[in-house]
Amino acid sequence: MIDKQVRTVAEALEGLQDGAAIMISGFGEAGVPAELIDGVVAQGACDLTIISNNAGTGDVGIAALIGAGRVRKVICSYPRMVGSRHFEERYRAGELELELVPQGNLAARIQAAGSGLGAIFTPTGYGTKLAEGKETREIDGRQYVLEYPIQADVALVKAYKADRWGNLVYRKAARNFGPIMAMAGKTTIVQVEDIDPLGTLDPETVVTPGIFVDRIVRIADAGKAAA
Amino acid sequence: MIDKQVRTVAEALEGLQDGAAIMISGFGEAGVPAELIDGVVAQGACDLTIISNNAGTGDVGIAALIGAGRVRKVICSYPRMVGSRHFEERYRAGELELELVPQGNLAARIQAAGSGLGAIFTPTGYGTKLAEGKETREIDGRQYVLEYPIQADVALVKAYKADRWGNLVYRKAARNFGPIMAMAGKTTIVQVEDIDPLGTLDPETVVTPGIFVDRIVRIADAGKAAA
Amino acid sequence: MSAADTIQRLDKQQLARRVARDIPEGAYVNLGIGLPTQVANYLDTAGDYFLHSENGILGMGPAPDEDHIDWDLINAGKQPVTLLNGGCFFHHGDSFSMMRGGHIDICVMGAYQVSTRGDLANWHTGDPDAIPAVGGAMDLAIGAKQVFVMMNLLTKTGESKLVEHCTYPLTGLGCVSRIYSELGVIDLGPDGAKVVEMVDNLTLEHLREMTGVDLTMAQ
Amino acid sequence: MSAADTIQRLDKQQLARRVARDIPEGAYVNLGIGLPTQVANYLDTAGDYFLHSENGILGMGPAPDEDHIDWDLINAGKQPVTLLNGGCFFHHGDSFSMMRGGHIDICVMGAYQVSTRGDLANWHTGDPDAIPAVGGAMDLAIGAKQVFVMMNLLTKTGESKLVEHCTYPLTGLGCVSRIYSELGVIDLGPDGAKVVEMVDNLTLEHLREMTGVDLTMAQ
Repeated sequence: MIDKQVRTVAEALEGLQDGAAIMISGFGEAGVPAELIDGVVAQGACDLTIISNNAGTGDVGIAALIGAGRVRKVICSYPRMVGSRHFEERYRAGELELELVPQGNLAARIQAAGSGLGAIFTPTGYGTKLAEGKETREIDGRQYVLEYPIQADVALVKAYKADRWGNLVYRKAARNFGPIMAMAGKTTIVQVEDIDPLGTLDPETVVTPGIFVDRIVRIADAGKAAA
Repeated sequence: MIDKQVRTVAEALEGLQDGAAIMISGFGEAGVPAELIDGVVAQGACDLTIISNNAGTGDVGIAALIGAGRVRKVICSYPRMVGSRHFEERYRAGELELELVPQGNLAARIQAAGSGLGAIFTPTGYGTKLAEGKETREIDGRQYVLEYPIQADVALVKAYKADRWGNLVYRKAARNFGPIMAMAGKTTIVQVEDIDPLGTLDPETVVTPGIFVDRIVRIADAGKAAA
Repeated sequence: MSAADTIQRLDKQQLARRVARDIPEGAYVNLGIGLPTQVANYLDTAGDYFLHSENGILGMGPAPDEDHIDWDLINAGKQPVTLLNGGCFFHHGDSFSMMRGGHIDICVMGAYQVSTRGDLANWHTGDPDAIPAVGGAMDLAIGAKQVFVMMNLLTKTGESKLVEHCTYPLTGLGCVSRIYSELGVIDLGPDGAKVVEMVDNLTLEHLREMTGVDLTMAQ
Repeated sequence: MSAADTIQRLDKQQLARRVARDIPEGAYVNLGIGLPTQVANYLDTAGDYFLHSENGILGMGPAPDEDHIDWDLINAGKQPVTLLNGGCFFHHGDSFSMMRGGHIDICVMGAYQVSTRGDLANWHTGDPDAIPAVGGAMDLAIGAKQVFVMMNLLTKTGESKLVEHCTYPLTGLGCVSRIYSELGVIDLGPDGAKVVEMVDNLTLEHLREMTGVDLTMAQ
């Protein structure tokens, strides 16, 4: 019997190594796998590359990882936010590399990784600083920039419900980067609010098929997983 | 009030022109918009390019269009099937151009069109006859072929249910090419079994958002639309 | 009293109302963060409008009352919103495919500068000390069928934000089709800037003078 | 009685059973049209196996009885199938992303020819009169983590389908990791063909002779 559920966040993160590239879902607070990120903070891996839309705020989550000097590079579209103090300090100190990617190119590059494409010609960013030094090409009268896939060793995703095969459904706009990051992680680790019996998720409405999911940990709505 | 429903197949196909590129969903019998294709047969447009997984069998649907000499070119992955007599005759007579595309590249090129990419590097087909003359590139130690988007003037799609805004859900493996073709058609025309009141399709489970759909026609399960 | 004193500049709410007037029923629209979001308040609620939010929502409704805030249902500005009947959710890949693929009819954005040919600068002031952040600006700029910029033509110190060539870092090339401003509506394109309408008591000559760019009246 | 007479060739069902033995529980597997489909009959039903069908199904179950045929629920060979509890549906784009993106563990296919380095020819006989048709063969060949070819090593007229260089049009380069045949199991790769196991009463020398290719025993 295949059961992708693990009992604890620590178990879910087993094998996470120094130097890993980690994708983290979420937009605003919606869809952020907060407990999994806390788990990374506790786990200790350093020299990390973080791929996420933002670079964290306050003293928690991605910001805590950055503040602790555990992050070497951030690939994101919008690092500058109210409260992104830790990012700003490390970035200004030259201790943190930033690859700034337009949000749609970030999504498309993550999708390219998940779907095995070698590169894509995207129109976004053409003629701007963010395309400087990149290969460009006119195709059918329009200008495009060549962009490469963004892969991750580990994708951390928050979903709403799962079953033991790893099928996932999401909740409202908390879906955001979850489904595409789940496809791009070599190991995809998902925190969910509930794990339902196999066969109770409607097969028509599964958003992420279990094939993209390696481990699931249940984090009850308000609480934390067993330590 | 926006209501994308039209009453008849003829109305749904209004404006279809000679020389049009038409995408047609379906794999096997599942998800084939049979009544819409019948409508194209009746409508009379010729010099068509048909983009579909197959090239029709028997004397109906795509095969009927081909048999009537209305098709100039077929872009598909698998034209040779039991009963694909019309395709074979026209093809052997040199009256029909065939662009044979591996099924996954067909899907990816349709997706590229729908999502505004200029071209993609795909590994499928590298080193084979189907990549002859095409640009190739080694990326990160793997060989890729450059493939271009496949756009359509009109996408004909079969879905299960819609609402008046064009949101769609599908049924089982009849989903196949529907959602990606809906995104790639300049005009996307959908036949459905039912049109439900706005707000009754679960917003979490809509597969094709209405933005990709222009016209909907209801074809009752066993019957035909009003002529 | 100088001519300038009598110019009937639009305030922000009047500007939002003016933009809303040009959004036809049935349009798929992305309203940028900040002032453009206000346009939603002036869309005719008797009609169907389709508001897109790049974080995966189509059919966004107004802000909820306090008792119905759901932090899983936020717009791109991270404010709580609601979903209309007929709205739906999708992932970031599909959401940006909608944009990049040309499925969004109108995008309304703010700007630091816009050139007469429609080049847009709205993501970076060029300050070398600034932390760069782009979000979805570049994707929105080049994806929508029409990009409307909503901004004051003149800064508080009187400098024109409509320019011959942008000096701020670009967001996209030749992507803005129209500016809605406190002083009027201006179409942009390969042939330069054409004034579609001006507020009361403003002359083309005066507008040219204030902006310092070559302006003609649209036919 | 010659040695050849005593060779215990596997028949099709034995071959399907042999392939099934090498598919571990939990594997995501695509079984090609035709003989490979039979492998499903020999998977241990006490375990969880994930059968993928490129037309948008994961978690395919066995054929339905006649009363439960649903023509919206067919496999890539267009035969009616069922869906297991925990199975799901998705569109063709996602389905081929699963393959191309390396998410499928094992793909089992037939072949016209396979080279000792793992080149595959299984979509076209090379007959210039044939109507070409490729379907998903090229995508399956290069996408799965492991590609198993299931075929008789020898044609009815005794020609080897394992060759130094394919003469039929290629489906993919260096993509086949292993052949399961009536005569044994052979690993392929950059170092050539290595025999993993042979049926009873077959010798390496005899197998070399029959295939005409350089074969060594796997370590």
